[in-house]
Order: sequence, then C-alpha cells, then structure tokens
Amino acid sequence: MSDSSRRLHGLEFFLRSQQRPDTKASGIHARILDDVTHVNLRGNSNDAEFNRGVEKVLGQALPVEPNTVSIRESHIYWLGPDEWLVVSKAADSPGLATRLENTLRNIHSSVNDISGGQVTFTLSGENVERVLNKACTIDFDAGTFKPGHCAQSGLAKASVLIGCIEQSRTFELIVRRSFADYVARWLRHAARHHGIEFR
Amino acid sequence: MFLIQCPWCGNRAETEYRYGGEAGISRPKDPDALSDAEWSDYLFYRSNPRGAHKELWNHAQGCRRWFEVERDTVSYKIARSYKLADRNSESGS
Amino acid sequence: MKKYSGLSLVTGALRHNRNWQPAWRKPDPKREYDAIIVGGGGHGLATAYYLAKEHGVRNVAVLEKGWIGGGNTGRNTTIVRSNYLWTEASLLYEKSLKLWENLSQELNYNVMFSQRGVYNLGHTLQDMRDIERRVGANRLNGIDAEVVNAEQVKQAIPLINTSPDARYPILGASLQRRGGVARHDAVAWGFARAADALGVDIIEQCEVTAVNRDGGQVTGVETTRGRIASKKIGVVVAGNASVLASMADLRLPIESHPLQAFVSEPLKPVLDTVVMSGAVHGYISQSDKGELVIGAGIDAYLGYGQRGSFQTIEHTMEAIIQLFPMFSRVRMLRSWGGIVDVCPDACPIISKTPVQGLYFNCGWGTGGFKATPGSGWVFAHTIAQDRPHELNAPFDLNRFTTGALIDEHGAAAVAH
Amino acid sequence: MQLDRLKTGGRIDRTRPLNFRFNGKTYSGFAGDTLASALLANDVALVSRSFKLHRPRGIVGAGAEEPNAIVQVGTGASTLPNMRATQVELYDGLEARSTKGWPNLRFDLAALNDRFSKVFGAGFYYKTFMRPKAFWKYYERFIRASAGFGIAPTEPDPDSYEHRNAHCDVLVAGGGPAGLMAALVAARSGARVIIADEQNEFGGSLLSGSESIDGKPAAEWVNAVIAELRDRGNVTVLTRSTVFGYYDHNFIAVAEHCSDHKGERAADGVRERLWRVRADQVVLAQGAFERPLVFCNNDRPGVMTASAVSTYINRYGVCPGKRAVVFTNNDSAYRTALDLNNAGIPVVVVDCRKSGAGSLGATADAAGITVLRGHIVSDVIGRHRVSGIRIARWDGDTQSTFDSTIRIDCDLLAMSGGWSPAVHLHSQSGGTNAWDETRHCFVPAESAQANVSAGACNGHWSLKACLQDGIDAGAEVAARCGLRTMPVELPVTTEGTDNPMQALWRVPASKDPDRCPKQFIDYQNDTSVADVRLAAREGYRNVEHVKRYTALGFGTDQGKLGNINGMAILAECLGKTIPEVGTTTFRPVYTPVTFGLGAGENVGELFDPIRKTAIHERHQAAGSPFEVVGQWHRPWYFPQGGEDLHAAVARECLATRNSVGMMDASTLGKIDARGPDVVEFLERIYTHDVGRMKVGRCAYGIMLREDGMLMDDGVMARLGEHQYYLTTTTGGAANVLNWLETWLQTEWPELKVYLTSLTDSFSTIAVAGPKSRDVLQNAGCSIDLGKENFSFMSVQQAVLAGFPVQLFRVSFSGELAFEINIDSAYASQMWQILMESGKEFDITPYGTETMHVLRAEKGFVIVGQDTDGSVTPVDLGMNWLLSKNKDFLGKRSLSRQDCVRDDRKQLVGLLSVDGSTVVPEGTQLIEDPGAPKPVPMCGHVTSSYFSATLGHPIAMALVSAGHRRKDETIYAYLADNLVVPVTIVSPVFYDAKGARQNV
Repeated sequence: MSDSSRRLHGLEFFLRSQQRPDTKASGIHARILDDVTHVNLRGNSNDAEFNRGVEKVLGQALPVEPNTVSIRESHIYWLGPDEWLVVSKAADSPGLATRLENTLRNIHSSVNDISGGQVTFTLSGENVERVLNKACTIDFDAGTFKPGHCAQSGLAKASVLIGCIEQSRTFELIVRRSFADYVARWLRHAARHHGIEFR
Repeated sequence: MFLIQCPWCGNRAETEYRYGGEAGISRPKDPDALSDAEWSDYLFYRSNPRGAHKELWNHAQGCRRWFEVERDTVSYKIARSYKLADRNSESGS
Repeated sequence: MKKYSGLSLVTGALRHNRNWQPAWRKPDPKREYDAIIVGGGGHGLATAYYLAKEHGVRNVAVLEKGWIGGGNTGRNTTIVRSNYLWTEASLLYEKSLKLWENLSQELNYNVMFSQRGVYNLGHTLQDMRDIERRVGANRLNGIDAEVVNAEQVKQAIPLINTSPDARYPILGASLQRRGGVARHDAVAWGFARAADALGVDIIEQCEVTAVNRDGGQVTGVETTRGRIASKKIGVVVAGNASVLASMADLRLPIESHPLQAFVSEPLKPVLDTVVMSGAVHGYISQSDKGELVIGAGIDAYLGYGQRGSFQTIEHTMEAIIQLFPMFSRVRMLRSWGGIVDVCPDACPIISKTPVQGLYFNCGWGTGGFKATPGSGWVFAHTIAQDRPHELNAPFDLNRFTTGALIDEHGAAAVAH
Repeated sequence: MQLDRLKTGGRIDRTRPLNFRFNGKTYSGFAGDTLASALLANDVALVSRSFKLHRPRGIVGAGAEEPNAIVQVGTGASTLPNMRATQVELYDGLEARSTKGWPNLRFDLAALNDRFSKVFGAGFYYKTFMRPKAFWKYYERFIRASAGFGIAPTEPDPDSYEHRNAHCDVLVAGGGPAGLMAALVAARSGARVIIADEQNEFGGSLLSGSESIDGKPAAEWVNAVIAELRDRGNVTVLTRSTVFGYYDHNFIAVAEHCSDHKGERAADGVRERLWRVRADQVVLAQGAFERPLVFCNNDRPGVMTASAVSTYINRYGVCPGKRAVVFTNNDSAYRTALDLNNAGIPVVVVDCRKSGAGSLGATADAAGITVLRGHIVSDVIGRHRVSGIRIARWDGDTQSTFDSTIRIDCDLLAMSGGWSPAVHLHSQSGGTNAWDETRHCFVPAESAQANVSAGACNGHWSLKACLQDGIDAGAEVAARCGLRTMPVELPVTTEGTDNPMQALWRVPASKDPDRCPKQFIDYQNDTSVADVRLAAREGYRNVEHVKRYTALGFGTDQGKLGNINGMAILAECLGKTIPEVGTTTFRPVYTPVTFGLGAGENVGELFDPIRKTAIHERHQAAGSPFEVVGQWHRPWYFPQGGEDLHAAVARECLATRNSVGMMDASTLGKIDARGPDVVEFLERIYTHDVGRMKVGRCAYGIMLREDGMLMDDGVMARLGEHQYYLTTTTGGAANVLNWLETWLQTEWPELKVYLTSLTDSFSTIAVAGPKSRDVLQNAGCSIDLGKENFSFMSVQQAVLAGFPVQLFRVSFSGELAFEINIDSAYASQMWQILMESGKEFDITPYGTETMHVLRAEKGFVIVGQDTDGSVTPVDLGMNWLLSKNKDFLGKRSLSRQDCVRDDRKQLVGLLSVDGSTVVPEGTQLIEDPGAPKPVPMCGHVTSSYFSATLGHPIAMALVSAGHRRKDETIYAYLADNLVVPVTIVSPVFYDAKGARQNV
C-alpha cells in the first residue's frame, strides 16, 4: 500500500494529460507542490501568550501587517486580523497542527490542518505578473508587490492567495482543492502565448 | 467598478467584496416582545435613501471581515470606510 | 383626438405633415385635481388612462419630474410574459398580457407588441423541476405554457448552443408563445396620448418636493411648479418610491438597485424569439430595428445613479456567448442603467397606505414593463374605489407583516 | 487603377500595394490605407444606402464619426458586421461589401421609400399597421427583414480575446498634440502613465494636416515624443486602443485591436485585448468632431466634412474629387481649400460670413482661390454622386428663403459647420458640459471624477492652444499625484488669427423647411430637419423624446456627427436656446465593442469553474455521468453495460438495501466551529438544543432565515466541550459559513468563536447497507464498530486501512451506514481500498440519483428540492426540532399570522393510485380535476421516483393542510391535461421504525 499512502494534490491527472511544451518557449514555469503542510490558525495576536506559543512552535513570529507573508522556514500568510495560514515543507510539518494545538490548548484559538484542502503552485518567469493580471485586479508592480507581499483576491472566477516569495519574481499561488483543476486549466490557457510548463 | 477601501487590506476592486445592505439594523434583543409589525420593520423595511448611505461590505475574497462604508447612492462616491469597532468614532478613511 | 391610420399618414404627407396635432397637451397644473398620479412612466400614465376610461375620473394630473417614459419605461428590455409561478403573480401579469394583446387598437397607437414567444431555459435537473412546476401552474391558471426539450429549443432558435458539452448544457425550457416584446417608448406615448384625449393633464418637468397631509389624510403635493391639491394621490415612481414615501413619513420594504441593459449594433434578423436563462444570467431578444436587446444582471448595491458596474456587463456578455458563441464578434453599441425598486419577495406593492388617500404602486423590481397596462388597470381601480381589486389584493403592504409573501425568487432553484 | 490617388504625399507605403474586394469587384490600395481611403482612391463614391429611405450614400468622414460607410468585412465565421470603412485598415485580400441595396447597391428597389419619404416621416410606424390586428405579424416580418445593417456570423468565433488589469497614476485618452504633451509632462514627472490612441499611429489631428512644429513637419515631432515615451520605463504606449468607457472610481475600459489590421483572423495571439485600467488621474484628449452643415440634399455621395477631405489628401494621398467646393461658417475649412489647391484641384470657397475668414482668408486669396463671402449652398445636384451645387447670396437671416441661385459644377463638396469637442468620456464620467456662446459648442464644465480635459476636447482649436493645454493638464494631474512636475517648454508653431464662426444650424433653402428637399441631420437614420420639426409639432419636445421619436443619434455612430446640429435645430423651432434644450445623455460605449472583448477568456469551459472532488477522476473512469450541482460536478449514477438511468438506479438502490453501496459525499459543506462560546453561538443559529448534545454525539440540525423559512440543514457533531463539526448542504456551504461569520462579526462580536471551512480539506465517503460494517472491518479498522461501542448518531476517531479518519455513524439512506471523513489527499486511495474491501459483498458505487431515492424512501428532505424559500420547518413536520427553551434565528417569524395558518402547504408522501405512474417532479396537485380554469392548486410534487425496493413509485409533495389529510385522494395534473389520482400518505415509505439504521 506504499503507493496509495502517497499524498495526492488532485492534479496528477491534469499533469499527465498536458502535452509537453517545447521548453524553449516556456516563458512561465508552474510547479504544483507535493507534500506541503497547510495549517489554518486563528487567534488573538494582541494576546502575548498566544504569540509566544505560536512563535515557540513555528520559530517565527506571526505577521500582523495585512498583505504580508513572513518567509522563513515556514511561509506564514496574514489572512485576516485573527487568521493566518502556515505553509511548511519541513519534514516534521505533518505534526505541526498537533504541536500548535497542544501548545495553544488553554488559549482561545483555532488550529486546523487543511493541507488536503489546498493546492500550492509556484509560478516563475518574467511574464508571470502579466498572466496573473489578465484576471486579477491586484497591482503586481515590482515596486509595490515585493517579496514578503501577499494578497488574497480573485483569479478569474476562483478565490486565490498570491504571495511574492522571491526577488526573482517567484510567486506562490494557493487555491482551494476543488478549484485547482479550474485554476490549472485557466493558467494553461491564459499563459499559452508565453509558453507554460507544469511540473 | 468601485474601488473600495478595506480597513485592513486597503483599496481593492469591488469584485472582491460582497455587499451587505444598510448598516445599523441590529437584531431586536427580545423578538417575542415585538408586534408582528415591529418585527417586519426589522425584517424588511429599509431607509433606502437617495444620497448618503451607511452600508455593510464584506471583503469576501480577502480577509473576510465585515466593515462599514459611507457612500452616496447617487454619485457613488465613498466618503469613508471603517471597522465595525470604530462605528461611533470619526476615525477611518 | 385625431385618429392615426395609414390614411392619416397619406393626408399628412400631402400637407407636408403640418396638420399633425400634439400627441398630448402641455398644460399648466390646475390648483386642484380629483386625483394626482406622481410619476409619468408607463405605469403612471396607464393608471391615469384607466382612471379616466374605466372609472370616469377625468380630472386627473400626471406629474413627471422629467420627461414622460424617461425612467425604467424607456430603459428596460421590453419583455412581456405572464408565466409566473405563484397564482397571485401570474393572474396579475396575465391580466396585463390580455390588455397588451389589444393595446395598439385600444390606444390607437402602435406599441408594436410582438408575440414572438419567450423561452426560459433550464440547465440543471432542479431548473427542469422548477419549469415543470411553473408550467403546470400556468396551465391550471389558464395561461399558455409548455415544456420543450433541447431539440425543440434548437429548432426554434437555430443559433443557440445546445451542445451537451456546454458548461451549462440546455436540458430544456419553458415556452410561452403569447409572450414577446413591445416598443417601450410607444407604450408611454400611447397611454399619454389616450389619457390626454380623455382630459388627463400630463405635466412634465414638475417634480414633487413634498406630500401635504391633514392628519391622516393627504391634501396634495408641493411641486417645482407650485402647490397642487388633491385628496387622492397615487405614487408610482419605481426606484424613487422610498424617496416619495419618506415625504409622507412612510418607510417601504424596498431597496433601489441599478439594473443595466445594452443593445448591439443593428443586425439582419438572427433571433426570432425571446431567450432567458436564469442559470447563466442572461436574456436576449432582437428588436424590429435589428438590435440585439440584452438584459444584464442587477448590481448588488443600492444605487440611484442610473448606471452600474462594468463587470456586470462583462458577465452578461459571457452568458450570451455561452448561449450564442457566434455573437462574440457582434458589438455592443450602447449600454445604460435604470433604478429598480426591489421587494423582498420580488413582487410588487400595489396598495393603500396608512395615510388616507395615499396609494403606492412600486416594488416591480426587474419585471415592471410587462405589467404596465395591468398595473395601471388595478391601480386605477384601487384609487377610484379606495380598495384593491381582487387581482392586486394579495399585493398589499400588509403582507410583510403577516408574512404572506408571494415569494417569486424564493421559489427559484437552490442548488443542493 | 487608383484614379484619385495623388502622385505624391500621404503616410501610405506606395511600395506595398494591397488588393481587396468591395461588392465583388477587385481594387488595389496601399499599406497605410483605410478601406475608405482606398475606395476613394479608386473613385468609388457610392458605398451604402441609408437605413429607412435607402438613399445612395458615400463616405462623409474619416473616423469614428462615419455614419454612411457601414460595411460587412470578412467572410464565414470571421465576418464582421457594421464596420466603419473609415476605421478598417486595409490588408491584402480584404473582402468587404455593403449590406444595403437590393438587387444591388446601385439599383435599389427599396429606394422607392425615398419617393414617399413624407409618408415615412418621424414615428410613422406608431400611427399605422394597427388594422387588421392579426396582420401586425406580417407587417412586422417585412419591417424586420428591411431593418438592420450587418449580418451576424453563424459559426462560433474562431478568435480569442483577453483582459488585462492595469494600474497607473495617469491615463491619457488620445494621442494628438494635447494628449502627447500631457503624457510627456506626466511621464517626465515620474508618473506611471498609460497613453492610448484609437488610431494605428499617434498624432491625431496632426496626421490630417500640414502643420509644422519647431520648424519641422509635425510628424517628426510626434515621433520624437513617442520615442521618448517608449524609452521611459514608466509609460505604456497603446495604439489601435480606444478608450470606450469611463466608469465609477476612475475605472477606465480600453479596447486594444490587436489583429484586425493584419487579416480576417487573428493568426496567432488574440484579436482584441480589454484593458481594465484603474487610474489615479485621467487626461481626456480625444479631440473634436467637425459638424456637417444642414442644407438640401446634403447627404449626396461626394459631400464630406472638410476635415475628412484634408485627411484623405494629407494622410492618404487621395483626393476624393476633381472639382471641389468648400462650404463653411468658420475658418478651419480654409485649410481644406488650401490643401485642395495644393493638390491641384480647382476649388471654390462658399463662406456664409460676409467677413469671410481671418489670416487663412488672406492666404486663400493670395493662392488665387475664389472665395464667395456671404453665400450659402442651397441645394446639391446629382443622385449617386454630386454633379454640382446651387449657391445663393445670404444676408444672415436664418428664416429667409430665395429662388435666385447660381449653379456651380463640382463632384466634391467639403463642408464645415464648426466643431464639437468629444466630451463623451467626460460626460460618461458624470461631468457636466456648458454651452460656449463664442465657440458654439458644448465644452467640459465640472468634472465628477479625477480627470482633466485638454486640447480640442476642451474647446481649443489652434495647435498652439492645444499643446499648451496639454502641458497644463499634464502638470495638473502630476501634481494631483503628488509628483514634482518637470517643466516642458511649449513647442514653436505658426499661428494665424481667426474670424469668429457664424452659427448656421439650418441652411436656408428655396422653400421652407417642411417643403424643401431633405436637409439631413442624422444621415444613418435619415433624420431630417422636417422630422425634428414634426416631432416638435407633435409634442415630442424634450430632446430625449425627439431623439427617440426621430431616431436622431440612434445610429451606429451614436450621433457623433449630427447630434449637436439636431439639438440646435430643435432649439430653433422651439424658440429656445441650445443650453435650454440641452444634450442627450452620452452613454457608454464611445465606439462599439465586441461581446467577445467583454467576455475575454471566460468562455467555453472557463465560463464558470467546475469544482471537482478528490475522487472525481475515479468516477470519470467508472463512466459516471455527472450532475451539475452549483459549480460542482457530482456522479449522477454508475451505469453498467448499456444501463440507462432507471436501470442503474434500481440496481444501485437494491444493492445498497440488500448488501452495501458507497457514494462520494465530499461536496457537503464542512465547518469547524470552536471557542468558549461555541455552544451559545450555535444555540442562536440552530433550532434544536445544541448544548444538550454529549461530546461524541451527532445530531441533525436545521437553520432558518430570519423570516422563518428553512435555510439549510445538516448533521453536526460535538467533537469536544467547545468544538463542533458542522456539515451543510452542497449548495449551502458558502452561504452558511458567510451567514455564521456575519452574525459573529456584526451582531455578536462578544462571542468567542472561530469558524474554519474544512469543505475541501476533508472528503466524505458514505458506505451504506447491511454489509457496510463488514466492509470497514475488511479494510482494517482500529476501533470496534459494534453497536455497543459505536452507536448510531455518534462519531469517533479511527484509523482505517492505515489512514486516520473521522467516522460518523449517520445514515441518509436509512441503512446501517458509516460516513468516512478523510484527508482529501488520501480520499482517492480510500475509495479504491473500500471498493476492494467490499468486493465480496459486491459493493456498489452509487450517485446522486440513488442517494435521492434512498433518502426519499425514508422521507428525508433535500433543501432546495423539497423546499423553496417559502417553507417553514413546521410545514415539514419538524416541530420536534424547534426548541421551546431558547430564541434562535427565525423563531419569531414562525408565529406570524401567515405562518400559523393551518392550511399551509405541508410535506407529505404521495402514492399514485394506479400503483405505476411516476408523477414528474414539479407536477401541480389539484382537488377537483373538473374545476374550470383558473383551477385552484393545493400543492406540488417535490420528489418522485420509482422505488425498486418497494416495487412501486413514491413521491413527496407539499400539500395544503397535508398533515391532516392522510389517505385522502387528490389529483396530479400532468402535461397534456392528463390527470392521475394520488393518495396522501406519510412521507416515510420504508422502515418507519428506523430499525435498519440502528443495528
């Protein structure tokens, strides 16, 4: 049952079905990440105890500035005044939610491992902003949307979370699992003139 | 397409928001104490003004917070938007 | 009233068209009237006409703040049908449809009522359940209606996309053959001309600024053209209903929203009927001038601006292309917006009010045009008799207190 | 042979000849031509017929204002209706034709209409076609057939469109002298600038003239400016891009035409791109439109606006005639006279002003051009082409008539009635306009949004003034953006002095306006002075009434050419001033845009997302058709062999009842609710006593809207003292979460509760049937599934087949059943494992249809199918769910007068008396089949199936007072007036005791 114990992001079929693009024309590289842990965290960031607890487990502080993502071992996205998304690829990340929950047991907070419910793309290539701006109203101007910047918005007809995670204009695009197939198809279509390759 | 300022996320396009109707319609504390007429006033009747209007918007595709907006229903100009917590203060922008 | 006819056109031509009389006079307001209708849209003018014709109340003034027919009457997509779900609604709209069928002759003004049929498409199993339910109700109410399948839809509308692979495939539709479209401006002008001929004063550029009361009884209105007295005032001002209500210290269960529409450039005939789809949110017909007339969705926010947001137009274009992929290359010529007065149950209020002598006719939302003659007919009865006709009795304000709503949109499909 | 092509000049590329066809005939032009300029070069004067009277028409203008040259371009799927020849760039092989005129353009039978034009006056159709009533549909068929211009394609659009959202500090609409200057100033100040121009190259009016800037030809200056703008990193330069819409909060829509100039189809890339721009500031610089003069037969082919003539000469190297007359009431047309003269065309100027022109007048005299001052053109001779005109001396009295006229032979008449700023976008944005008495035009007054008008579009005619206005506008908007503006100096131009224009709205004729030959105001719709006068005579006096009654300005040019003349002439015959009459509304769009542009890429499969469960691919592989439920695709049934829906469903039902079935229930909404106040919170939302639930227990719960109507239902589980797991209907998931959040945030912020959606994170597999327990055991389950340890309506954590899962012992089928909630990342594997573990019991996957039948046999409702927005829980017989001990949302409404009526429609079961008819869902129910119409209805069928388990049809219905009418017979009204009797029974058809699920 080794194979069937692998985590599936749901786009395996989509990846198999894509015809190989001639890579020279691939202006955009889209990677669909495997085995990423997503933890949805809610709590009161004015509560020092809560912050301490979180920092103890995550090793990094929660971003309290809207539209920002703290990029360290984990990517911690600000989702709202009392809500964060922790995205981690660390080996021990599957236990993250439990560790957080145990630490925050006596504090009014909410921890949910939603890894199975989200799909993470990384998008890179010089035309990424252009493609995103076809169907997203966020201003991705390099001057304003720098690494550490993120935004929740709409991409075409799906709700998405987009973060700039590297100087090299690399973006993390996070969507709900049931919309991932749609978003992947949209990307494939919208970026066709730039050439897009999914991995 | 409106440009609405979310008190947390800043200026965003209207398409990110959900309109929530007239602000300040609070649920009666003791519904059973109300007559059918009073209850229906809470349920259905709205001021629907031509001009200045305080209304609720929710940043549905963003931080999912509800907040209040003062908007002119004719010019559609937005005077200010603010957190529900700041309802009675003059803060917000 | 000089009769219109083919012959009158010829004699007119021989006289270089100098013999034509004004379709309606431009009188100055009198001091007092037996009844005042506030609002010179189709509904208001129809009300005045039927007051004079059916109830002999001829000392009537219609007060219009701008130009008659300039509100939603001149801004809608002119669809006329009566295939509503609930009996209360369908009987009211059917009364209207019956009046439409003789309106040109009755008014001696060609309102170009064109019964080219109305298709309401079904895209999901629940849509089809609702269609089955609505059509059955219509037939039992003596209203023509049928359920048709996708093939029949394709036959009637060759260009429509009935592919099963469509994002929202067409499973079938309801069809009302007696439904259709009309020339919206002509409806206002026709009623104005006919009402004027019966003695009704149509007073344009006359905005009501206050409603005068003596205790619980209305006594008249203040206007930009002076004070006008009357013991009966019928208010039928669509999107501005709440504004007028507040002048009489009344509140209404109504919200005013922008509703947009647009037309394409004129094309040779490509669409012979009216197509409506709830699931993909679009409705479309082709006018006699050749323009595709398309209704967009309602904007969510309150709006008196007679304009809406562009993304609403975009969504409608997507919907139209879903149904008619070839219209992708057709161009939008003009778009505009109206102010629709929306009730919680998507049904109108045609009612007396707590103020004696003050009557309101509003809340037609997106569906008012089709009701124009019927609305005027029952409202005239309500004003003249000081009690509602049985057709509009269910549309009393009181229903919001008792809870006896006639929930047209509540009855619409909900995905499960 | 391009007869009218000048030997030299123009911005066309004479080294690149292009062939094209018009009305079946082949012609040639050059790269850089428009279809219009190429047709004129080939001496094609007659290009179309008018809408109503079918009068022969030629090209009048040179741009967006063109009302006559409306042609069909391209063929087959890529054909384009209603294209303005003046805006169609020529490409090799272009195929165009006029769509008016039968049997052909030159001999058009419908031209008879013109003979009877007085019968077909304004609004004639309102006055006739009424009798006999039945004939209207025939009249109308004829009217429709003769209406319309273009022909819509009949095949799907082969091209694609896209959107681009953009943000900038300054958007400049229009790339003429003013726009370029504004953009330059703003750009140098460091602003993010987007400059868009509808033409294929920048320069605007400069492209049509022969002015020089800084001592060099204007074109060189334009190139220099564009070069600098392109070099700067902060400027987006867009050609062939029309700013067509100005919406609220400075949202601007721009249509970029990417491929129409290259060929019929967008070979690669997209055909059009919609720029959705959010601009901090906007500079409006779209220039002005020259007005025609309104004289008799002013619509004859060969009558053009003066600026158009200059454009064809200077930009395209084409002269539209051999002998020309220029008729004007202002100075600008003298430039056209000089252009004609320089091109070697004999020209006479007819100027209505006794004084004639200023310095340009002197120049004309010096050039030896005959200028007839104080004269007017009274009539035009020639039908398919101007052959001459009649002129008369005029003393300035607009009401005068005369008969002594002189004939001048000519084949080209260039006219200028003055200029109208293109205030369209300014007006769209909510700005007001003011009538300028000296310039005789509407100019922008108050702005309603953050914009500035500049140049001709702000009422400035001279090049110098436009450049200066552009500089000022650029500085103004840069400053508003908080930028320090860099000084830009005014380029050097040569300026003369102009004499004031003389207002001449309707040119006097030999007869009075009602009897003289037609004087056209709106060419396309054949609206003449007589029509406007008729409208006014009949009481259609408001400018909007006149517009709608005469169709003035309703053409595809939206009145760009004729509207101001029309309003002025209306003012004249009403004895009002023009500002009193006012303008009609300037509606979006500035020029027409395709539906495809608006839809962009949201077409086909991308029209709306298809939401898929984690197990979707397996269902697809199993050959299941999908049911569309909201955005979700759910497996409908799993046909085997050639099974149809009914066969498959019957098999699936029996398998589940007798052994075990399995379904993908992942689309159910799932919400984690926790916090110290979660019980209090849920008590207010749900109708039952939530707090009484023990940890580890499940309960069925419903929530109501505040009006008391059922909103949603689902199973909730209490996972901890302060933690609940809520499930919702598939369609309700988003609404419910939003509903809960709304109450928490807006009404009860004091409650400490956090909500998190888990809908996508966990997938749900329902295993139902007597053998379901065995299947789970086979798969290897970490907990004892026996009744004692794991009783009905309870929840437990477990490890199933090695995967952590949450096991619910709930049942929507009435059988022993388990709902397995598993991390979606493993759901697909789990499905496969269960299929294998269930093999020995012949485990049967089933879809939504079987699920519906199984639950109907048990009388379970489906919100949205058995209910609509008008059903209370009492109607459904759910009183047992309504707590007496607390308030909850909607409770108060249930005691309203109408909600306590005892004849409300209530949920019941139905059995068809014949035991065989499956009554269609939605069928209406009646008491008396014999009743006359309107027949009173007592309810309708909400669910109806053939129950394979029971061997007969079953149905659920909402029936008036149904709860107290058990065993009564009513009638189902089928299509074709067929009526079948049905008996009212309990909605629970199977295992009423509920024994089977509780084992």
